[in-house]
Parts: sequence; structure tokens; C-alpha cells
Amino acid sequence: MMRAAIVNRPLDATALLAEVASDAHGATTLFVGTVRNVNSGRAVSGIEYSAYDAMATVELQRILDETALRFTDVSVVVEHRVGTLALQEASVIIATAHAHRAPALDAQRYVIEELKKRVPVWKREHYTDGTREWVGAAS
Amino acid sequence: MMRAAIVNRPLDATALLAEVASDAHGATTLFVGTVRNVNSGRAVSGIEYSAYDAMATVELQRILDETALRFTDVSVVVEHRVGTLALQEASVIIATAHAHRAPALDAQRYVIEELKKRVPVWKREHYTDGTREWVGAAS
Amino acid sequence: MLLFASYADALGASEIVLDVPEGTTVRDLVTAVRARAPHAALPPQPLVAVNQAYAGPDDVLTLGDEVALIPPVAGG
Amino acid sequence: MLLFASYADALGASEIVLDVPEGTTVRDLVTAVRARAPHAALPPQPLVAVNQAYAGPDDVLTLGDEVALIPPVAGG
Repeated sequence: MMRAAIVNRPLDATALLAEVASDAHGATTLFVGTVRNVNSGRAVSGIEYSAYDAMATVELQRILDETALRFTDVSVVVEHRVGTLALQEASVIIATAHAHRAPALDAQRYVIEELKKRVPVWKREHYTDGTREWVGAAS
Repeated sequence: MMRAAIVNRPLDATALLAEVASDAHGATTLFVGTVRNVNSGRAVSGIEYSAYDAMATVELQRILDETALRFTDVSVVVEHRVGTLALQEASVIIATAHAHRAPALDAQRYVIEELKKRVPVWKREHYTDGTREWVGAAS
Repeated sequence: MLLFASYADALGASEIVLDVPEGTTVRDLVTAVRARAPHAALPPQPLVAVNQAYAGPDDVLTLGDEVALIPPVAGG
Repeated sequence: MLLFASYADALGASEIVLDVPEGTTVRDLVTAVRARAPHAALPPQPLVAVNQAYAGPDDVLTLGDEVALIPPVAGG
């Protein structure tokens, strides 16, 4: 089970856990990225995520292909949400599962680290003072 | 939020995720250990978990204390189930959360590795051929 | 050429059309974008994707390629 | 002394009472267990917990201590 998607609806951790479930697995992991209330000392009220949808989906799929090669028989499902998210809402969820815990955990780490580096998704933070700013952009 | 327990009821991943949730967190992880259908080449039908309950709770708490020192401001909830579990049922769930992903992931790894080494819990596998065997015991 | 996020804001469009000669490289294209929008604050070597994959500065563009200028990614 | 899992099976009880003199160490106690159950297959240095914490072989026991013989753990 390997699936990647960019979606514009709320993410469902329980559904992703169920998707990787199998009685051949002994270990399942979840990584959930959520909108937090502060960044670089500024009070955040929400984050607007946007993506180069077509490429983001393809790049996520490339990451899953690499993950499958590195961790034989691992299952991974990853969804990244776009749109405007409130505090505590999930922007990304990665579920991994494997017979053993080391590959399940290593795959989880690999996917989130590569996603952060390569997947064309951007965020514009909305601050409680009414201003907005692209995160990570040269400005 | 730091909590550890040995319980004899089904584990609830959603409840543990909710327990560590906070809008100060940007990253949440879950580790779920489940009963798988094969071990060392033998077909497993279920696993009977038992614990030295009082010490297991204390040892889990010690691990959480160490985790709190290593990863400042991390939240961790861990529950280990005892009793007889069917295939795919969860024996252990660890939820961690932190402002940033690295400490959330590192804490997850630390807790499961230490739990495996130190927490006095034992399992007797039940095989589809009707036999049972303690796992890891000198025999 | 597709533009996203801070680059779309900086260039005031989510897509721009550039007339480039045959044999144009990714590097040439970035130079053309700078010429067209001299006040847009682009980094020294902005990331470029060609047909939804990251491209190097010496990669040569072909008619019909889907080209995109990729701001620093910030997913997760 | 509390016994669990495979050790409880091997010694046929979940708790055994051993009469030991003052100054008895964890090592002495393990020797006493072996003497009492010579056919139980214990490893060379079984883990022992005293008052719900792992103890070393030279730790000295005190009246009222909760002592347990800990089989190889297999949680998770």
C-alpha cells in the first residue's frame, strides 16, 4: 500500500491508519503536522497552504518510490492538505507500517524529511495582528 | 502532558492523539505496536501479554522523565495493554507532540526503544497449531 | 512559465509567457525572467521545474515543456 | 520473591518465599533460587528488581523489600 495525495479537505488520521493496517504488520506510525500558534515569535492565527498540485503529487510519489526501495515491504500513505487552515488543524499526515518497527520508523522519518525539502508546497502565515507572510521566501 | 499506563482494555489511538494535542505543537507522532500473523516463521493466532504491573508503570514513568529531560517541552502519552490480543490489535501506543518535528520524532523513538529494553512486560505467542511459547525466554 | 506563492506575488502573475530561442537553457530562462521583472526579489539561483521535475541550470528547454519557477518550499 | 511469565512457569509459582540471612545480596538470592529449583532453566545472570527498580548483583536486601525475578522483557 503506497499512496500520496494533495487534498483540499480536512485530513483524517484514523482513516490513514486504517489504510496501512494489515495483520502482517507489527508496527504502525503516524506523523501529523499541525498549525501552531506561534512562529519566529509571532502569534499565528492560521496558515494558508498552496501547492503546485501536479508536481507535488508526482514528487510525493517519487519519495514513496524511494521509500519502497529503501524499506522493503513498507506501507506508506501520505496526504498534504492545501487551503486555509486554523490553529491545530493538520496540514500533513504520514502513516507507515511494516512487519518490524525500525523500517516503519525510518520510513516515517525519510518521508517527512524529504517532503520538507522537495515537495512544492508553500505556506503563508496569517498573524493575529492581521498581517500575512510567505514562510521561507526571500523577502 | 506526560502519562504512562498499563491497561487491560483495547487501546484507542484517537484518544491518545487528542490527549497530546495543543495549539503550541506543530508535530504529533503515533507509534502503534500490533499483533502480527507470523513470528520467526510460525503462524501466530494471538498474543497473551502480561506485566509486572506496578513496576512496568514505574519504569514507563522513568522513561517519560528521561524523555522530558532530553526533549524539553515534549508531550508523551504511552499505554501498554495486557491480556490476550487478537491479530492486528494494538499492544502499545505511544503519542508524542512538540512544537517542532525533530524532538517529537526523537522522543517517539526513545520511548519505544527504552520500553522494549526495560519495561517488564512479557508475551506468550499462541500459534495456529495450538501451541504457545514465551517470547525471548531462555528455553 | 508557472509561478507560485511568493514568486507569483513578486511578479504579479501566476503564469508568464516568455519568448525564448531554440536551445534556451534553464539558466537563460531565469535571466529572461529577471530582465522582465527587475524589481522582483528572486534568489541568486531560483529552483526551476521542467515537466514537474527539478531541473539543473544547464538543462535545455524544448517546445511544449511545462516550466515552473519554484519558491523555497515550505510544506509539512 | 515475585516471579513472572516463563519464570513463574519454570518454578511453578508466581511467588516464592526464601529464608535468607541479614546482609543477603541479590547474587546470593539468585543462588538460593537455583538451589531451590535446580531444574528451572534460569540464565546465568537473571535480572532482579528490588522495590520495582532493577538491582545489581551486589545490592544488599533489606527486610520488607519487594524482590522480583525478571524474565527477558518482551513488551511492545
